[in-house]
Amino acid sequence: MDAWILLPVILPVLAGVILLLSLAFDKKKNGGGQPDREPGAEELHSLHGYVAAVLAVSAALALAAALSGEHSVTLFELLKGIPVYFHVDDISRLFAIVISIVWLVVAFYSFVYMKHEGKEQRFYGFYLIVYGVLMALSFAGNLVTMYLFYEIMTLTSMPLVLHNGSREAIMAALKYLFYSMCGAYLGLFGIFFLYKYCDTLTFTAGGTLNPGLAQGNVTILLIAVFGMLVGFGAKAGMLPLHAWLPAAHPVAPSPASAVLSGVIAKAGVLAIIRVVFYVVGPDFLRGTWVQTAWMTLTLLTVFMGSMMAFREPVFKKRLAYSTVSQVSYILFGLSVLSPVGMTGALLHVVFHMVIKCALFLTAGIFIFQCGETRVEQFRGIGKQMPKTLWCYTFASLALIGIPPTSGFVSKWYLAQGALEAGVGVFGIVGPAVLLVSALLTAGYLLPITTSGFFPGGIVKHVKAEEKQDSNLEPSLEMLIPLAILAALAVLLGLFPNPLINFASRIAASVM
Amino acid sequence: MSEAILAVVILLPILGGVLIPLLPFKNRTQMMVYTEGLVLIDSVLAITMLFQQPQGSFVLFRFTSNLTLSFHLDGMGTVFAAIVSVLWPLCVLYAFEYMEHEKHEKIFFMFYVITFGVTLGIALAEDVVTMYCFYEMLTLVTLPLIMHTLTREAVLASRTYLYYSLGGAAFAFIGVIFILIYGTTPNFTPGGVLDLAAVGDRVNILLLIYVLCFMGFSVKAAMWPFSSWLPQAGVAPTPVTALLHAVAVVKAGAFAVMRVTYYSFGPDFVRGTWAQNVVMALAIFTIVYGCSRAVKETHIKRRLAWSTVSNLSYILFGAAIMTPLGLVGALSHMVAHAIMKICSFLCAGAVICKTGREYVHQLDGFGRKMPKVFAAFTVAGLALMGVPGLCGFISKWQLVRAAVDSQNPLAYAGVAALMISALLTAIYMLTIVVRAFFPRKDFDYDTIRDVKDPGWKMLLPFAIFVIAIVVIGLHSRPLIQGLESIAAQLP
Amino acid sequence: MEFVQNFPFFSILLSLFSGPLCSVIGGKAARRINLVVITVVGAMSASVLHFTIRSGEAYVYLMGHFPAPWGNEIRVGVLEALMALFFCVVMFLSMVGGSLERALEIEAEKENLYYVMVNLLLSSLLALIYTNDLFTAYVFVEINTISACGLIMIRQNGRTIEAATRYMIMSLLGSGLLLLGICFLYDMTGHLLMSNIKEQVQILHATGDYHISLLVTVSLMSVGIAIKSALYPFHAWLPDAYGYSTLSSAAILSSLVSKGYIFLLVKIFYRVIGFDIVRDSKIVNILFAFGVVGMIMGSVSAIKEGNIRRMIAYSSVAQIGYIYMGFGIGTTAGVIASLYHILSHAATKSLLFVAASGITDASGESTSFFDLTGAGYRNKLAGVAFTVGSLSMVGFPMFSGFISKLLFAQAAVDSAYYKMLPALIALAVSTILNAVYFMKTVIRIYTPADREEIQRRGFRNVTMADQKAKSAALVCFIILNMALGLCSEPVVRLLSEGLQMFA
Amino acid sequence: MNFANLASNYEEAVAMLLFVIGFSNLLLQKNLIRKIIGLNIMDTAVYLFLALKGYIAGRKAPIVVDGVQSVKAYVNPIPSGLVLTGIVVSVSVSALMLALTIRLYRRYHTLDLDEITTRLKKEGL
Repeated sequence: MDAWILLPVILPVLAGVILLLSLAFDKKKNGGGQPDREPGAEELHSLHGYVAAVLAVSAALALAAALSGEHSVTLFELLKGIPVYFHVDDISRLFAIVISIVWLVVAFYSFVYMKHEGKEQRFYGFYLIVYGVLMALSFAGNLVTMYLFYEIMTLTSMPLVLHNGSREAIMAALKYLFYSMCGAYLGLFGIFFLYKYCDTLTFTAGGTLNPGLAQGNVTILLIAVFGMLVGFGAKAGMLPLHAWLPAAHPVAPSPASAVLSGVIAKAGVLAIIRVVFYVVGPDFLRGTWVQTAWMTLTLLTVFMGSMMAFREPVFKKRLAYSTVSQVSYILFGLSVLSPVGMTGALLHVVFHMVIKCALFLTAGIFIFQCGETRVEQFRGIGKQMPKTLWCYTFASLALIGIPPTSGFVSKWYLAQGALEAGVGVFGIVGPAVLLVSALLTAGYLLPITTSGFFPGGIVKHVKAEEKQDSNLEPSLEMLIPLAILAALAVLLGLFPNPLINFASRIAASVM
Repeated sequence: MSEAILAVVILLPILGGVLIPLLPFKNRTQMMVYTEGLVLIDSVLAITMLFQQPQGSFVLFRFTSNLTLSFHLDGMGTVFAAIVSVLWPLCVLYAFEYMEHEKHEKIFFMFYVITFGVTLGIALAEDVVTMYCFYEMLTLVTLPLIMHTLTREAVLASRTYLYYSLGGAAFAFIGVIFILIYGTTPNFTPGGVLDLAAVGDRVNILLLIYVLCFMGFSVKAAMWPFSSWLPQAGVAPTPVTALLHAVAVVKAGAFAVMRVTYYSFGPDFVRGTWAQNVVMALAIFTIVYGCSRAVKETHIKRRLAWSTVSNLSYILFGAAIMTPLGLVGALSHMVAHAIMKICSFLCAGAVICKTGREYVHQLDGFGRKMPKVFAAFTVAGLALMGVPGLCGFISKWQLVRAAVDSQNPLAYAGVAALMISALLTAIYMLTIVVRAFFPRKDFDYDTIRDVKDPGWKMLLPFAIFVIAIVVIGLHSRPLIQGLESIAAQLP
Repeated sequence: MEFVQNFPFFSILLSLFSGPLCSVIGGKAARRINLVVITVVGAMSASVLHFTIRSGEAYVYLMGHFPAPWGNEIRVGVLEALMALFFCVVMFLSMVGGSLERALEIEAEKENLYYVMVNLLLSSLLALIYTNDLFTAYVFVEINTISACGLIMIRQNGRTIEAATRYMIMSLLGSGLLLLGICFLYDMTGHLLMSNIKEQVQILHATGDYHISLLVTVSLMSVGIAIKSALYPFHAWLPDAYGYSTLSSAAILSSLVSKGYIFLLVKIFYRVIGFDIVRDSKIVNILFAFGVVGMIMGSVSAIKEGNIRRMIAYSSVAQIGYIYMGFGIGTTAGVIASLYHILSHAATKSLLFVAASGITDASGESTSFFDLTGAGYRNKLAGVAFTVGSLSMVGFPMFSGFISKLLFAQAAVDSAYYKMLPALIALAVSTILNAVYFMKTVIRIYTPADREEIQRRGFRNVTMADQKAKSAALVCFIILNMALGLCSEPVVRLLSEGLQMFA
Repeated sequence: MNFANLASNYEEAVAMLLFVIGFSNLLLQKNLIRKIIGLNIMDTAVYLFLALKGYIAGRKAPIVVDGVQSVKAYVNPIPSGLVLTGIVVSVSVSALMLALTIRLYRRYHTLDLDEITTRLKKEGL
């Protein structure tokens, strides 16, 4: 029995539910008084210990599940012929590993950070649950199972967005919810048709579309698949359903933004990979209007995201637009439907996850330490927190794609994939857009570094004056996770070969 | 003689209900015991009967030699009868707590119990005339329930309800006549009874009549453009809105539509004609229309009522697909929606009854104070949205499977409409949930200090419904197989 | 010749002579005599009905000893006897139900005159039902008109006199046309006895002579009777006449008088002209069109009406429309439906009038719609009766209206395309409109009124003990109505047998 | 239309003309008395028509004074009987109408029915 691979799913979900329930019972004990009383330091410590322990164990289990070969579990039949089915394959492996690492790192960071947001117990409850759901999503072995956890992920990650309870936060959370739902339902629309025209909805490398059945129904199938691309693209911030990202990220607590941007947006990518390469099959799409439209959308998103980020003065919003743009790099890599492109896309999944988390953590530190959110307020910040800014700079360089950082590797593959794929004019336009966007990326990320280190005058920070201390460097608990991520962003670019091999193996298996 | 039980389960609540205001009850408890006992006995009888499946039919009364009131149990009837006999005792239980502070309780329970019998009558009707008679009767016995509070809005609402229902029945009546004349038998027969030789060149007329009949019966199922009575009828006490306007009455409309479509006119006769396109287009439009209105509405019960409008059209859409799979979809949504909607209505009712708050924006922070109610509401809401693992997804899946299978472009549009509707459902349900569980940060809980969960009479139904939602959602196989066996009888 | 065969003749004579008798005796005695006469006539009609059912054929009764074609004849079949019986029952109940109002609204010294009119009306109705002579029919039509006029104006206020005048004028227009038609027929055929005319008309039709004249004649007679029976748009006199006369009058007028004319029309169609010829003459299509329009417009007018009595009166316009629509369908099924509707409508409309008066009794005699609020609680029986009547009008199963709707619809389905759809849709729309105004009233009377308002206006509760006669009448009407609704089959069978015998 | 026929039957034509005159008077006149006159004209026209139908040129009235002659010697007596009956009817109807008119006039001092109706509506009865 391989049922144990579900442990990394069940354990955090259960642990999270227990946290939330105990919250409710705690209320009852207080006799319905102020429900959100501040927990004491001791309580916080035990909470952190609990979360850390659960996450560590689950992450270990997840890694074990991911690294110990092929597993599959069939739970029960949800619909006729469609069980809730889990299967660990290479894609699952890739996502599970990276997600686990990032999740764990961000969790440590948040222990400190969340002090200033409050309501930790609720936050960690949902944080744990979402982790479990993400593991389930990575391990899902058929389309319906994946859809199931995709929906649950949306629902359970929403409280992370509205955490601080301000009006904007709630509105942003609802926006996030409805965009995701809209996308999910577009996806579901497609699932219905795939169910009819595919041999099975179980993920099979290269697709399961039955050409005999599909004969004569190509139009509706293409519409359905396009719907799925747009729909699941919503999570990945692809046009036209991208608008939730810039709304949701600035209001969420920084650890939440980090994982939303770094991880949850990738869930959309995962879903698209599953649909295109494991159910429909790339051959069905190649050369159709769907591919053209898809590529156009991704390129537009890449460019538009960068432009918007370039113009955006609020730091976290700028990062959010950056995510919009960067995730569409990945989607573009997928949309060219060539092995090299896909390799690039998978690499970029990993790299962007790491880098974007690092960037958001930096943003969190800025907010946490200085309470500043706008870019122009960061002038001279390098004097107060040089280590943080260095980490930021490395991550930025990686995102821009300056060799030898990780971003360069993935973008190289992406561009190469586009050129090789034989997609006509897109083979030229694609890399060009990527290049322009990279320049824009540099344009919106690097000024923070330059003005941070060289403000051109003495800038006093209000917070620093309050503290009577010119050193605003955060505590090690926050700095170390950031440093780890920044280091990974660079190191993965220096030693990319195992990852490249792994990614190209996946790409080869589906095409 | 075992067929006599068909009439017994129908007449028992009708007669027993009439007795409620006449019997000399010493106190409320006695009345409660009598009423609940009556309903419980009848529903136990009904369910026993459903398991026994009596094969014959029972003639209660003959209007004329070929016009009879007769009953017969078949697959579709079983489904509907099972829904109502399970839900009724629970809702009566809930009503006891809800109606505590209302006047004219006895009259209320009289009609409430009578309606049970009449609804069973619709479910068990053997022929189209019997169904029509009970359908009309249903209008009449539910009217006092809507009027119950006797406020101006209640009277206006009941009037609207009456006009719409009787009007719909008037058009449905035309269809009934045609079935009587052009059918080989008035009895419901899988696959239809039309005598195509007798129809001759009147096919188009007959299709027109089918459309009229469909629209007539779907007035009760609140199809656009006849949907506005349903939200208005929300002024009734919640046990009525929950049971009648989410299940019994409106499902009776949908049930009647399915009966005439699959058992009288016959799906083969209508499939692929303009008539199918017309009714399907109407259903599809209503799906989206109902949801949009629900999103705009801020009164909780009216919002749920608009949601019902939309969901009933899911059923009608399933019926309009006119394939056996469509019937499966429609029936499964009938079952699923019954549970989900009644659960959400009962939650809304608990809020209204216990706190007097009726608008969505007044619900801030209620999730903390009425955790059980809102947990149930959340589950129901998620099920309505069609989150996998809950029953709403199962029925939606069946519907869409039928639509995709039918290869009708309009049905594809219907699938899209279902998805839009699901999104809108998410909007109107989750905004309530989010508000209740995650109020603004500066929200002062002292303003809702007195809010708390209701007593066991209300909570027991919630628990049962939530369990049902999840169980059906996770283990739908037996249900779907049962429904498929019903559909398999269609030729 | 059995003794019972004399009964139709006796019943006409009895009611005819009891009229003058009433004029010389006191009010109370007159009332008793009137009730006795109606009862006796009813009993005689019942035995005649029994006889004709048993014998299975119609018989001809000679008045005096001149045989056809010279003498005056009575022709009796199942249909005639059934109608006579039914009319007696409805009239009896209406008289009983309205006794209270009569005592209040009729000047005491004129009360006996009222019974003169009622007796004469009964005799003229009976004569219209039984006679086989066209000119006799005309004479009794006029007697009917005059006595109906008396019934309207017996309650002395401006409205009733005005209504009576209008009624007279319209009736005279109608009977003028009818008379002209009869003269034409006489001119063409040389006969006045229906059976003889029919023979001649058949011959004329076969040879094709006098085609236009025949058409004109049939039109004249149809239009004449249509005017008299208040077919839309000739209904202007009706709401006032029914709305303001005393209760018994309204009930009798609405349920019987116009039905007498309609029965005469059936007679003319079947016995004088021959239904085939009528159908071929397309005159039915015109009746059909007017009937359908009447069904809708009558109800529309009723919806706009704020006075409950006038509302019920307008509803009659719609129901007359139903009946003409049934004729207009031009099939035997349609005519049977119409005949059934004559019965059903008679039972229902008088029920409604009596119930409405019961309701207004509990609302300070106000007929205004808004004063009726909550009246169903103040007078329970009347409330229930009104509800029953309304449901019957709306065509609710179990009540008589359902069966007539069913029969109309079935008849319509079997007819030609261009009639089927208008008829069916008109039926449905009219049902909805009926629902609108009748159920609106039902809801209104069951909406509780302001307690203070009730006290201020001095509305009182009315129990069954207060109004024994009316309550009894209401109960009987309800039973009659439900009997027609539940056991319709024997009645329909009698009607169709009767119609076969009739021609 | 065969006008020759019309000319040869000019008596009937006149009767019809009279009928129409009477009918339209009854229908259209506002004044009640004029209406009644119209009614009488209408009835008279019918009697004229009936009498015409009964009359056969060159024959005698069927009054037997010198023993029964051949049936062919007399005119048809039935229309005359009908005319008599009709006159009775129309007299009684006219009487009733006049009585009603008097009543109305006493109450409202006008003979215009429409005006009476308007006044009734004002009274709010």
